[in-house]
Amino acid sequence: MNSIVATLVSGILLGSLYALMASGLSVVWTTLGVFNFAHGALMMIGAYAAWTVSEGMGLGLLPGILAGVATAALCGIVIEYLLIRPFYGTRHMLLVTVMTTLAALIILEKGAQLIWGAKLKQLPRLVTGDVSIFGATISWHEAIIILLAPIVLLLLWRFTAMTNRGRSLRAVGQNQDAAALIGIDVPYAFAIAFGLAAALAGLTGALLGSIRFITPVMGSEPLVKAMIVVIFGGLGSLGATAGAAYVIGLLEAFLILWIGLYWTPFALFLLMIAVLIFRPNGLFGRA
Amino acid sequence: DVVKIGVLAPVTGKQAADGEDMVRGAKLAVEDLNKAGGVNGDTFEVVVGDIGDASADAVATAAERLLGDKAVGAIVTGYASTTNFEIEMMAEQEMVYLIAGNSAQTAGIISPNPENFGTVWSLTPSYDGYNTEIVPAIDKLVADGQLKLPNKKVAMIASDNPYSKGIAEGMTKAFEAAGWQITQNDLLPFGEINDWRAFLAKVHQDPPALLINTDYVSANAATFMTQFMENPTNSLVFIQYAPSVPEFLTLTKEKSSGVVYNLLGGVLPREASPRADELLKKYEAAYGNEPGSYGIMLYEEVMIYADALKTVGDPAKRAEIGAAIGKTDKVTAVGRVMFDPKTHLSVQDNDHVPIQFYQILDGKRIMFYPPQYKTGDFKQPSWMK
Amino acid sequence: MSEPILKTSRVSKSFGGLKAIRDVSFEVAPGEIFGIAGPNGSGKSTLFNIITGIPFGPNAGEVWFKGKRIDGQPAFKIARMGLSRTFQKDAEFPDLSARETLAVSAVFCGGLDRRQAAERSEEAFALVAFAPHRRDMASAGLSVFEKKQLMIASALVSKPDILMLDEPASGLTKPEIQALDTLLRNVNAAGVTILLIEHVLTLLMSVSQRLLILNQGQQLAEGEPRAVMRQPDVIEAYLGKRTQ
Amino acid sequence: MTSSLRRFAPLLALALLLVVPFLATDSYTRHLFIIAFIYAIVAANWNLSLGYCGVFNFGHLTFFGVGVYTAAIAAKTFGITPWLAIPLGGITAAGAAFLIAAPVARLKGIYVVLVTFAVSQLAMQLVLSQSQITGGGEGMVRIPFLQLGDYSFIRDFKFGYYYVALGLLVLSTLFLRFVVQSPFGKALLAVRDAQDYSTARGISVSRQRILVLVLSAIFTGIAGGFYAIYLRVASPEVFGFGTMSLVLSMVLLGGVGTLYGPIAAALALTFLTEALAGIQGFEEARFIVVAVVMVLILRLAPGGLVSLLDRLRPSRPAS
Amino acid sequence: MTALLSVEGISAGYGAITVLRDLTLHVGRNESIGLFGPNGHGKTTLLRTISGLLRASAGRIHFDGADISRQRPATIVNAGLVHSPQANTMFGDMAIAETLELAAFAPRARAGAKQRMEQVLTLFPRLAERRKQLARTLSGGERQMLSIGCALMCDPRLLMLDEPTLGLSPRLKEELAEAVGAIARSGVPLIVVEQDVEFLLALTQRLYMIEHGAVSREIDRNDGLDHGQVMQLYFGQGGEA
Ligand SMILES: Nc1ncnc2c1ncn2[C@@H]1O[C@H](COP(=O)(O)OP(=O)(O)OP(=O)(O)O)[C@@H](O)[C@H]1O
Ligand SMILES: Nc1ncnc2c1ncn2[C@@H]1O[C@H](COP(=O)(O)OP(=O)(O)OP(=O)(O)O)[C@@H](O)[C@H]1O
Ligand SMILES: [Mg+2]
Ligand SMILES: [Mg+2]
Repeated sequence: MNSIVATLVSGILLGSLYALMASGLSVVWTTLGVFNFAHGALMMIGAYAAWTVSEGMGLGLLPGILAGVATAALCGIVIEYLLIRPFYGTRHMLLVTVMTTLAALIILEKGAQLIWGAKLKQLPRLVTGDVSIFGATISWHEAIIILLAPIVLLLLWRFTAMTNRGRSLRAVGQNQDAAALIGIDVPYAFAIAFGLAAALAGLTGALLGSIRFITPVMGSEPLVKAMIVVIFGGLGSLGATAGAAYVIGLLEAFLILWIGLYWTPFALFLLMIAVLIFRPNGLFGRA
Repeated sequence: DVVKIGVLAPVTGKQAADGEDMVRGAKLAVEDLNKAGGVNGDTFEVVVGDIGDASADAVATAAERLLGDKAVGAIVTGYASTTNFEIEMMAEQEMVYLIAGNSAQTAGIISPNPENFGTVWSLTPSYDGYNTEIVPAIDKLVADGQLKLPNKKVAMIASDNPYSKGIAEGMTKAFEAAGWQITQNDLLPFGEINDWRAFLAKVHQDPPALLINTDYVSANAATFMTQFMENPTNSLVFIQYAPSVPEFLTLTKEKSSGVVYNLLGGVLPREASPRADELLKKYEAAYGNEPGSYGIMLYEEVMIYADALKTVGDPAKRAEIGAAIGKTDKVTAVGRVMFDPKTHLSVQDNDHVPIQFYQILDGKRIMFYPPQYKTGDFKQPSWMK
Repeated sequence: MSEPILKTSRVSKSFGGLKAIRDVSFEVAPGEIFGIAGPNGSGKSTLFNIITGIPFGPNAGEVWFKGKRIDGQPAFKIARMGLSRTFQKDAEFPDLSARETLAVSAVFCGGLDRRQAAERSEEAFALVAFAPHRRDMASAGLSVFEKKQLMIASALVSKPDILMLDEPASGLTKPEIQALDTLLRNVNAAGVTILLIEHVLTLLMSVSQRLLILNQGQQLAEGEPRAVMRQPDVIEAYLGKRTQ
Repeated sequence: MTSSLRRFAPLLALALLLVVPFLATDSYTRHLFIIAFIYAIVAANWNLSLGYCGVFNFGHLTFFGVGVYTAAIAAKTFGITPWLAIPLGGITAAGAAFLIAAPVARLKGIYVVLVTFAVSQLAMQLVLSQSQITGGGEGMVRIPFLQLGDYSFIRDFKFGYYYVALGLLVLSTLFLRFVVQSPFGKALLAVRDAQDYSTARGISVSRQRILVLVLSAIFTGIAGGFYAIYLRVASPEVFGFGTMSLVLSMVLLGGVGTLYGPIAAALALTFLTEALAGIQGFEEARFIVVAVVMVLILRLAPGGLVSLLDRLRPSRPAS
Repeated sequence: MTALLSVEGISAGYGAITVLRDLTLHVGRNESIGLFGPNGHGKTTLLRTISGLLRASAGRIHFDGADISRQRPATIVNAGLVHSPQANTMFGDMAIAETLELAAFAPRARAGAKQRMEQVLTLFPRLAERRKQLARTLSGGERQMLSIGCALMCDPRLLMLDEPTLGLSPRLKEELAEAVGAIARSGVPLIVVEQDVEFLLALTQRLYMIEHGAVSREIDRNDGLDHGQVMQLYFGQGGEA
């Protein structure tokens, strides 16, 4: 009983983290049709920027998180401008942007190592202390993440699905010319979409920086997870991404309980292949 | 002439922190040698071969580059590949190669034909000590009344890599032979582990007297310790290697007070070894931070080479230098180094390179075993009843 | 009427709640030009889709071709049996030249070897009057009309029994439509049965020997073109007041 | 004139490569060529599925890894002569590709990325967990090396290995040339660009995709086998992300859907990174430089390196 | 009175390919014009250049007195110059209702968007039936309706239609002609590119024939040419009638 509750809680925590990691990736994918391999690196930049302001300059954690979000957003906009924009509409755009975002990943990772060195860093937590939920202990910081994730997702969903500004981001991804001809400023929309996604990455990174360690390569595992979540959910919508994040989080937690940490990735991958064979458009994807 | 010292190190990639230590250690040694006027008139220079993510071709390419440089007299490393396969390349070209990596692999490659590996020597002693010595060390603590254990159960978790897994298997045998009961024996995939709670939950169901984690990655170990402390069981926590990395302390802070670890071929505590104290001070003066083991070990490797070069004279006679290294008998920061001709590993016992048991107490490392180096006493961790 | 070369019996296709095709049965005789018309969204293209299995077959009903039941067969096999179609939205293989497009089609659809394929390609090019000096450039650079010619030629190169054309005249100028008219007659004269979806009435009325009108997925009328077009319900649903 | 240059450029390049070992007598330079040749084979064959057929196969390095372990196990565990162990890698890799291809053939676009990526992770897990066969994380070392009669391929400063690697590259290139110039190869482009239209022309999209995966695996697996025999080691890093992105960059830089592009890019990238690696204190920065160069090439020559050659020709008259 | 739109000596093309060469034309404030000519001779390219999707390499374009030749499409749309492109596939993964709402994106189009939506849905009842259907699953004609509907949602002051009847049934063509005619009469001039002569003649007062990227002939229907003569000219382009 107790272990079921503990597993549930840790599954939901994992799901919340995955949702945060994947939402930005999903925004860029569903709007611009770009698979951003630098997404994890943007998380890392967010974490380092937060660390520099919070610990390096001693200005405190909240200003740090803000700095992390802002820095990542800025990096995102620069990446979009230099590495993505020139390739919109070219023949092999998907592949070429895979490469340019991989290049961005390399530049950010190696650059971070040059700036901050290879040693691990960590941010303090938003709130210290632990909290017990039906007998399962997690830190307050993690509890806050569990609460925060759905809020962020909801706001993001409202924005992209319900507002014209948000829809315009999707429109430019699907048909630039048509978008321009109904009065959408295409370059601006691209910048907004990418900046928004990068800001989300920055926030995620700053939050992760307190429960994991900040290293130049800290983004690679979240990137893989985000990628799995986004594709597994089905590429159609943010809702699908969120759903997949929690499904995978819970699944992972219970698999760990049942078959142990060692075989969990194995089982998870196998399961995903199976799901995609039977639902070729992802778990929640539309046919 | 200038003799180049090649350093094979992960300067970029996941292990870059280790790589940085290695390069700095070697550089420090070279500076010292040059300041003293070199050896027989030869001065030294460091060249780095970055092995990046340690894939076989990256290691081979870096090694080839160093090997191809005629001015390179010796290559030193902490570790390069996960398999140590580059040893073969070094032996083929009679390159002097000093390594401080996984000694089980090293011995595996060398011991079938030690005569073919005349230039390859390992500062790390045999890992057998990791497997066996923990049982007598714990027994002694209990016998001395410093540690009270609730039962004779042990829970183990290891990461799926040769080092962790090998040690965990060895320990399991040793504990079973001593009549302990193994309650958990889990294996994790190698890599980043962010959530140990599932394993800890299982530990809670049957709390053991001893909880052993052989995952040596310091970030993983730090997470493990933090999550263990969220809801500790009445168990002594032993973590392999990781607590010796300076970062572990900064990351875990007060949460790690009480944890035990051991080291084979590690740098001795400065209180116990004047040599270690001297080198650590030197390193800190040069780089402003305390190095991990590799910073000091690479320094010593370069010095061992320099000594051998001094006796042989000509840096081109690498086979002879290799033979000279094999005859080393030198007090270093890791203990008195002599090499075993059968395995080319340094000799391990309390009078040579010892196994060192430490406990972290209030942010300090206390070495409590072996007695001749001991810097303090073991204390029952605060979370244990 | 002789034994039909193509026959559907009560085929249906629905998308979610929408019944795009409902119980449609018709027969096409060998050698005829069979026109299909109807309001936008009445299911004409969907009918082509379910007959050829690209990209989906019918939910219910049967499709018979040359006396064999073909619904449920893999689409590429249906094509190889001799049922060639084109698409409403122009399709092309942008990196292949016209010659290569025909060669691929001849080898895969017609089961020919390379030499035969080359010969057959010449015939097909000639049939659609494809300009010789444009045959070796990448298809992406062809003009609208040339792309249509190529699409038809590649459908013909495998010597199909039936050629199915989905709005081939859309976007063409009058002279081009005239050329298309001639082309279709030539193809038909060479023994190929043609199914033609078309909104351009001049072409449709000029070449069709029989006409099927679809409305909301159902058969509204079928028969001799001029007679069909005079039916009040056809005028109401499809032609509008003035066009008569 | 220019088109004949285009035809003879590969032959000219081959002639140059044939004399390299006589000009570069040190084992380091030869080693770099050998590694570049191996990657060139892997990249060029990857391009067959990725570039020509549009299958976003992110598990291509799995085929390489299968080749590596096949040759390692065959030569070391079963004592099969390395000369046979290397081609054996091609056979098992093709078999593995066939297994993967069945599920992949049904999927579209980016979904293929996930499944193939997942498969490559599974393969790595499998290698790690079957340690009694594969050596697990420890890998396998001391794999037998090539010998020809009394001539041993080690300690000859890699003279022999150079020609074996070059020979494999030539074979692989001839094979790829044959494939892409056949109607089958043309049909790959058709499937990539217009699936429904291809189906309507009697092409089975899934059969094409399955075949292309299997064909692309053959020489990739052989290259893997050679890699194991040459370096005498098999370790799980071959399945890693780093190797994958390196080879991917070769495909894209060289030019998607071109025959010689990935080969040129493999050589260029290998030597560029190595040239920079020699510079002290530049270890991080060199990756940044390479990344920036990569982006610049992609911007200036969207068709890849080989399209730069085309630029030299007078541009086609506008139609 | 100045022209509403004047295009003076523009040249434009794609990369190294020049399509438009020194093309000049104008649209008055109370007239609609038609463009015709063989395929591939630059009609679409002209509209794309006017709406800012392509940048002219030479020449000037003025709309309502302002030079728009260097403006972004978004600015041009917001000025009321709206272009409904040829064979537009719209936003494949967006539903009809969403797309139409979004189409009133330009600030000037926001006021009265509800009303215009009503108009569009009355003109194309099929769109009202299928509010939730994704654009990529629409039939050819339905897609054309959506595309024109979007242009109308932009509250045009000058409406450019590129082959609007492509794939429409005869009846719908007729209805479209009526509706667009009504829009024109309400004071929104049109530029129509069409292959369907009837449609073109029903809506426009002046015709330009575009050949090889330039105006090869201008036909003013008020100049006393009768219907038959216009038809003659129109088909003169290719030979037979
Ligand atoms: N995949 C789909 N999902 C949902 N509805 C669809 C799908 N495909 C077609 N439809 C609908 O089915 C109906 C029939 O479409 P179809 O394309 O067959 O029309 P059509 O008769 O060819 O029209 P047009 O003359 O405009 O091309 C249309 O209303 C269309 O919106
Ligand atoms: N994106 C492009 N890149 C290169 N050339 C193009 C591009 N788009 C059009 N062209 C070329 O420009 C020329 C003019 O094309 P445009 O579409 O303007 O003609 P059009 O008169 O509208 O023809 P249609 O009646 O077929 O629509 C054609 O030769 C075409 O091949
Ligand atoms: Mg249709
Ligand atoms: Mg046009």
